[in-house]
Amino acid sequence: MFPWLTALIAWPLVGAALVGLSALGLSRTGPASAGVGLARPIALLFSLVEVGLLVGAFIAFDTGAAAEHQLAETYRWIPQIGTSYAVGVDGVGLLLVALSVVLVPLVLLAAWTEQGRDEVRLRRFVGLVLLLQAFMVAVFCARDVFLFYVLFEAMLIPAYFLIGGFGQGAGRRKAAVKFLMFSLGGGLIMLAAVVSLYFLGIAAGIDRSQVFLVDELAAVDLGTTAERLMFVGFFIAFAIKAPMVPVHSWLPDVAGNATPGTSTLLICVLDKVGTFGMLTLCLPLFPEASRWAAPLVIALAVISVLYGAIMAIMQTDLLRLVGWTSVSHFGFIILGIFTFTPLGTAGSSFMMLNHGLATGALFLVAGFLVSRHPEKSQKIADYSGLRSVTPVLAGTFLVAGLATLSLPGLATFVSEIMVLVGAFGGSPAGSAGWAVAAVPGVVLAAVYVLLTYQKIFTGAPAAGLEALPDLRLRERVVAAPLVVGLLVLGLVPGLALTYVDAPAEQSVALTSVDEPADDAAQTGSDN
Amino acid sequence: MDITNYVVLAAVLFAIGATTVLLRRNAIVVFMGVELMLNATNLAFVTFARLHGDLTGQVLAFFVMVVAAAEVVVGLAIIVTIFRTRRSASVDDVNLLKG
Amino acid sequence: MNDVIGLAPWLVGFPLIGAAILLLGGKATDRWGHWLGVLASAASAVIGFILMFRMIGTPAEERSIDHHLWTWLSAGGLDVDLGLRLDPLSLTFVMLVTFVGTLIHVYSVAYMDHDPHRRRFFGYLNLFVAAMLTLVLADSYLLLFVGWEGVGLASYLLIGFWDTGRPSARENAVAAKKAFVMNRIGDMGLIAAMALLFAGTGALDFGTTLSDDAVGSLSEATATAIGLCLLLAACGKSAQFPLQAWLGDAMAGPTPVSALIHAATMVTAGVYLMVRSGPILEAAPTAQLVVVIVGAVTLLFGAVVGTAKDDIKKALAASTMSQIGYMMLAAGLGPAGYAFAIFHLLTHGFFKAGLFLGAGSVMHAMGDQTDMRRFGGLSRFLPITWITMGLGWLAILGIPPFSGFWSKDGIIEAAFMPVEGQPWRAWVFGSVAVLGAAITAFYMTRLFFMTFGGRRPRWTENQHPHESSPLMWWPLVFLGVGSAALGAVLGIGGTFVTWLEPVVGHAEHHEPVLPVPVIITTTLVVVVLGALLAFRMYAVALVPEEAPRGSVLTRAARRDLYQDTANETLVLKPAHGVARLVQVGDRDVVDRGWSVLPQAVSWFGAVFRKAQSGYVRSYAAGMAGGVLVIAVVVWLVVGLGGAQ
Amino acid sequence: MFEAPEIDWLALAPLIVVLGAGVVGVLVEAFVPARARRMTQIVLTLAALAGGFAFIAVLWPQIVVQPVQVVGGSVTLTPFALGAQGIIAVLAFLGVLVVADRTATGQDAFAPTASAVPGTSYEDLARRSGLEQTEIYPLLLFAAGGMMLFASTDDLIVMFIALEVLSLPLYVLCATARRRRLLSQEAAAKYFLLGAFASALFIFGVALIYGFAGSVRFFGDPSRPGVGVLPAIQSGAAQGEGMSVLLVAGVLLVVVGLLFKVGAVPFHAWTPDVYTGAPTPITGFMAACTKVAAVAALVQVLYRVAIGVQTVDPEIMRQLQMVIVVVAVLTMAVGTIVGSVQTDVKRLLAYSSIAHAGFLLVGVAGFNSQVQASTLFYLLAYGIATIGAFGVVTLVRERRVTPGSGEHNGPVGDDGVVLGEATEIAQWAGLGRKAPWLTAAFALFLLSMAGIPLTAGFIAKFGAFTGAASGGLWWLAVLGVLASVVAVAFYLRLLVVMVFQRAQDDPAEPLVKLAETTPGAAPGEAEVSTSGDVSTGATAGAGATATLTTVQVTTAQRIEVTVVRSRGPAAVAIAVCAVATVILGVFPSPVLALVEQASKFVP
Repeated sequence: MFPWLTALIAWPLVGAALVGLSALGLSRTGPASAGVGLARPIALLFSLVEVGLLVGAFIAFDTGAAAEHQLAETYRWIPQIGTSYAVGVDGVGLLLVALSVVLVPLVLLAAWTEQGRDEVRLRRFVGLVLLLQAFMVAVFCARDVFLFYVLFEAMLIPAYFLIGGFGQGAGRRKAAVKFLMFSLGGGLIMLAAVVSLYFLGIAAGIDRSQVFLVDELAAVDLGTTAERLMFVGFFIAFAIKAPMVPVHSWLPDVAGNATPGTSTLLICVLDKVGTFGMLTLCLPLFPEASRWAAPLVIALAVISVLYGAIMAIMQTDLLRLVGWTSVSHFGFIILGIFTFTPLGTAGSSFMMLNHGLATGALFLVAGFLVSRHPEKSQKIADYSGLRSVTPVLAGTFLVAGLATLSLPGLATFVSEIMVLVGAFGGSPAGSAGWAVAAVPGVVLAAVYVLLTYQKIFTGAPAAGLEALPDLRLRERVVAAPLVVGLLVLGLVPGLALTYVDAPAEQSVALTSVDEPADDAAQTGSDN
Repeated sequence: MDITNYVVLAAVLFAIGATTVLLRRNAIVVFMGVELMLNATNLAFVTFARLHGDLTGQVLAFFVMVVAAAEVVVGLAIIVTIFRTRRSASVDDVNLLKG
Repeated sequence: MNDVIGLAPWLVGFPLIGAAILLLGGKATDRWGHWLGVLASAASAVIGFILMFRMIGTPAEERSIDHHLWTWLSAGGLDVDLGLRLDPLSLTFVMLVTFVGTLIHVYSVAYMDHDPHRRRFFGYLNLFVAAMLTLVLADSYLLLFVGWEGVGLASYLLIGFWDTGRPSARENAVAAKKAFVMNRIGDMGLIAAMALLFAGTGALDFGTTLSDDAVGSLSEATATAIGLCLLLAACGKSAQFPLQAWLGDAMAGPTPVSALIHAATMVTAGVYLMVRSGPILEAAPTAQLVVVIVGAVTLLFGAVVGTAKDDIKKALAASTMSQIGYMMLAAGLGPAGYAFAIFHLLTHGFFKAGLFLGAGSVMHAMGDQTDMRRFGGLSRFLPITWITMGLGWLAILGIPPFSGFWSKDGIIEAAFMPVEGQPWRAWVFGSVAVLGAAITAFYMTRLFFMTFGGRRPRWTENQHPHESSPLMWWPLVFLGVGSAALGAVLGIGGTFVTWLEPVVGHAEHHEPVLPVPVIITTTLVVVVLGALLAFRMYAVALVPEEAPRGSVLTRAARRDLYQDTANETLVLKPAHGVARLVQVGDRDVVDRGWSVLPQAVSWFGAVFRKAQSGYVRSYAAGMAGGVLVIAVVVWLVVGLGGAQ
Repeated sequence: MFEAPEIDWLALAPLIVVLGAGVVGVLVEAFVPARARRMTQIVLTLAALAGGFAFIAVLWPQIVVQPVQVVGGSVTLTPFALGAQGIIAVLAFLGVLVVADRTATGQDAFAPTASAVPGTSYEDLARRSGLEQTEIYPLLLFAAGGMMLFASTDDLIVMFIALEVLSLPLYVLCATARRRRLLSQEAAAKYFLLGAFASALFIFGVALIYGFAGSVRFFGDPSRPGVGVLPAIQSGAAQGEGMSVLLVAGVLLVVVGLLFKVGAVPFHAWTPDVYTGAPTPITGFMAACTKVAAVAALVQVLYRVAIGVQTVDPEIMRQLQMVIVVVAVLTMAVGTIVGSVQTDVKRLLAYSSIAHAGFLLVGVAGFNSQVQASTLFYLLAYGIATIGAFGVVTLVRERRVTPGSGEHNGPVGDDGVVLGEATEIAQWAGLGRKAPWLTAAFALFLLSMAGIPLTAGFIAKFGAFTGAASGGLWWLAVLGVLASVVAVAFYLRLLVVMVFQRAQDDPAEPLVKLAETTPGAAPGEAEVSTSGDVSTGATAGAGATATLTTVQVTTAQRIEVTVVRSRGPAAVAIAVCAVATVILGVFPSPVLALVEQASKFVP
């Protein structure tokens, strides 16, 4: 069988090597080397071929067994440490792989002119984007805890350079450092848990050379205390990534200072690793601990929902605002995961995809807007009345905004309602109450989206902005797939839900109290 | 005479040597303190050799002496170079590097 | 029926396609876009007629058809099909929406003639029609919610249609946002209701959730909770107390919008929701009571506000609110009220749309003036408008045989129906309904005579009022005829009530606490008294051009009984305070809290750095000290331990 | 009666080749003409290290199966020891490559005559006549040989000798910097004085152990059964309390001596000063290779002591472990926390080295043979990154430019005068623009040191934490994790400056530090020269810090930061280090397999 996943991982790496390494050879003062101007087309080509590979993977994937990890490949990698190169995706993983594959060409296209004519910057930028893509695809495929961890941390590096090196805000370096410190801080805490898993896995009798395989570890009962400690280790890392209140502080800074393209990749795809990790690592590996922690997690998730939305309303910087909305949305995703209902979990899985599309669209369109401002201002107050000046931009922004506020008919609505309705019937204590408490989030979402739209696009056009150009063809090409995707998935969510439903059922089954075991105990006592 | 006394003497000499290193400013004297520590060690070696009825300790003392001599060569060379540059042999003057 | 059921999706499809073409097509469609919009709406109307007539031809017990389109959402135990439910209730709405909608489309062609963005306007209108039809045709709460928010979106877009390029642009945009956000507050109710329903019945489609089994399985508390949540949703959408504040501001939109969305159709969606969810409400008497109370309060609220408004559209908006209060009241009365709620909804759709379009015609003639104190004596100049609005006026007053009489009287009678164990209800709500009718008569008469009557015009300079183009007055004529005749056609012999029976069930007939003729007579008397009073004040007496200061009540009513002030103080200010608190907390506690860590490291670094003094002797001392400390510790622990 | 001992010459071959080549190098100084001397020395040195490594490779299969004790244990070749030797040989080879590079400036990092007083005409003469100190190569060989021996002996007195053999050349090498001579000499003096002090502690510890056991070999001589430290402990000689104190105190002092070399707190104070003052290529060599030797020796001593003590009194064993743990924690804390406020690249790397000593000790504290082997991997990963990093530092230089002369537009080395290394972190701003490859390599080394996955450093750190955890020291692993967060922060700081900040002398944004700000001297030199004035008066003067005393910075001139081209060797070394860092990070399996074989301490 063709190794689709490995191909999906390796192909962008090839592209990154090709483009990125050539960028190192160029220095600004150096002579112009061959292939000037080709960096963007080549990268775009690579990312489009990657989309082709993705199609292949989708065809090879059996939706009938979406809960199983398919397209699997397992090779020994570092047997001394017990880690393998084990990849495989279930439906959720495949969708997230798809998200990372689909967004990259759009981001490349959106950033087409962003770096100006500086060939060095261009090559580095596209090289880093492709590198990040390879890591992101890989992390969603990883079926080995160690491999997952390695990728989890390694992808921070291209992300870090993308934030710090190419952002538009003055504070981008600080933001990059903040991002990396938060992420690494969480990651290293997770490392401690990974180390522990190594010993516990061996102690449980797993072959030492493959001790990190998720499938093996999931079958091990770690013991209550150890399991809880390790859950905490993993969860903190994921919560920082997700980002969840109160460890979200890095996100607004990043959103406000990175380029919109970077933010898109970072917040819409990379951060999904957090929730993806909760779903595919925390729950299967630490089911008991997940149940134990669920009430607190749910509470924090709902606080994130409201907190993020309120902060978004209070923002004066457009891109920061979009960042804050994500805090709110990630709250919903986590809420869905930790209320342990098939509906909520499936909704969360679906929402991971939708949030990527919707927030990605919002980031990119906001980026288009900012790029038009003579001073590249991100201050909402610097804009006004632009609907009459740039109607298409306004319309696209509004659609993206409506997707963000989960307007029914768009995919985001389906997932949000699934989460809320599912969470209401959640098994952890107080789920229903917290679910109800999260509902005002939808009102706050309407406020932050429409308030922003009102300030930027309505009223009299601001001085100096009366002649801004409307969306160009390239920019429309960027926005169109996202909008269409949101619409189609909103009307026919089944296209995606077939991939997430079975995994959701399965992960809920994992965390439900083991009834078969109880039965066995009873029959045992009867005997 | 109890053989322990030699050990104690060695320890005392060692301590004096160490104190010299800590308290004196002149680099040469500091270095002499180190030499004193080495010689205290020699005394200990010889004492223990006697105690164990084993010649190894006495041989070891020779090794230490040779090493001490080698240290003197290198050490004095460095100290003298510094003295020629700075016209001072005080270890407290040599503190450009800190922090 | 089955041979034409395949047309049903096109009810939504045509306007949706129309909207898509108009909104995505860009300037290329500017020239003919408005006609495309009309065509799309008309096509829907034609399909509506076909389905309607076929439905009439089918036996009563087969009049509820669920038309499955595709599996919409199937995950985690929730299966929702994307399907349409065709039954007398939904088809009634279809007819209202498509027929009135098409008339308004036609009207708008002329009304928006000078607007450079007419195409976009028609795009939004088509979008609205599609969304509204989705709302009423949905066979599940989830799909209903799609339409529910869809109409909200269309409403948002249309209220804020003039959100740039006018002095009032920003206010229009704010009004649009206000409408959407307040609707969203209501939507929370719908979301919560769905969560409760799913938890209680495991489904969201009408077929399952409203079945006797499902409703029977709900505890009364759950049913009450669901009912109240649905009521919250209905309050938001239908501008019922306490979520009524957006409707007046929504008049910022072009007048056809006010007619279609904020009078005839969208705002009545709450009533539809209540009637549709009848089985659940019936299982929750408390919720029903609250519905009635909300209806009654809004009824009076709107009526009182309507008496003081000088802006013709705002007066009509207040009237709408009040009339929907009637419907809501009826919807809370159980099967006895449902049919009349919908009946009134239908007749109201016609006469209020006619009134609004008439108002639009007046504004058109008066250069977009909306202040009635600047009108007067217009009957000569706008005869068609005058007559059609007059028909609407008589209809809303409930003068027999105009259509309002048939529906409103039914509601008033229903309000006087005794409720077991709660004898006070019939008297209280009956009286409120009658009182409301009197006030309605007063403010509608005031509106009518301030506009058309009066001994001298109070126009501003350079006004040359003229009748509008046929494109505008033909729809008025249609609506005027409807206002006059629809009630009688459907009301005599209970045709309409029978038609709806398959959906709302047959109502046990109770005798009202007063004999029916007494009720009718009383109502008519107070209506005539109210109208006469208004006639005396505004037709006979001179109307000042500047509003007199008025009584306390007048001033309060002018300011919508201080609804915005109340919202401001009770909700917005505290909310803003909380938001500020969160913001400051995030900056000064959370963010600063995290930045303490690196600062602490730096501080310790600076302190420890001093130890690296550059003095060899201090380094040596450090080493010696280290040795000593270790030695002492080891001696204390090991040495003493070893001595034992 | 005197029996000629049987000697396994093959087992000694690596040592003999390296040390023998050192002796030959001395002869080369005497007999080979000056012109050819440098080349001869370089070839000889590299060949010796390569040869030594070749012998190690040949020995490996045999030693893995059967460890060898040569001359009764004076050289004890366990797989662990041989592994350490191999790593030292490899790192020394790379280090020498950096040392040998004269760069595009045509000058190596060493003073023509280190003994000349800075600023004198004699020194100037030596510089003009193109004198070179080729003695550094034999010195490097002796140091490397000493390190190899240091790591592979069971005999404490041999260890002491090896300690001196490796240290004395380093003391001298530290003093030989071409520029910033005062700092170089100061570094040498401090290193020497403190090193001698530590040696004295070490040897006194040896004496005490000898007093306890009557032997200075742990396992003892196979020909004299029963004599040795371990036999002494086990045979119950430890019953008398006095004897026990001797053992404990002796081991303690020996360990302290080793910890000094490792650079562990509180015996670390020399590290930042010496690393900063020494010629940068030497710093790289010293930081990498000495650490390997010292840690390898420490691990073996501790492990052997543990074997003995554990059977007698596990409680003492636990105390010993606690000492290491406390030192490890302190070392990590000081290394990372103080490192985070440094402003000089070399000094920052020095504190990084301290921090890494801490992480190494975290692994060592696990006292588990399996995991000690992973310490070897750590040392390799750390050493590669360190040599590479210091190699990069040698190439980042200050250059004096006279505006208006049109010079500064030309390529490096043709005009403007290249001065010493630009080690202020702020000066590294914009390096990513000036030298992308070099910056990429340096970033890679930093990431490896920070322990970011897909670099060697991560696998290493994972091993260290696993080591601590396997010894039951979970909390130590967690502390290690916390420390690495802080460590990451300071590597990151450097990375930010290099990659993201715009250079101060970037033509696009001329934020030039003009010389007016510090009249008469360029910023890079100002601090040093004024300090020099304080201590030495007019004789030394501003020129004391550089050999280029004839070139004065006038007010119209300014200092730019430039990257000089390598003449090859350093570039090769950096490239090899970079590639190895990645390969060891992505495919560490083969090396880990070797390291696992090396998990054997008992002869």
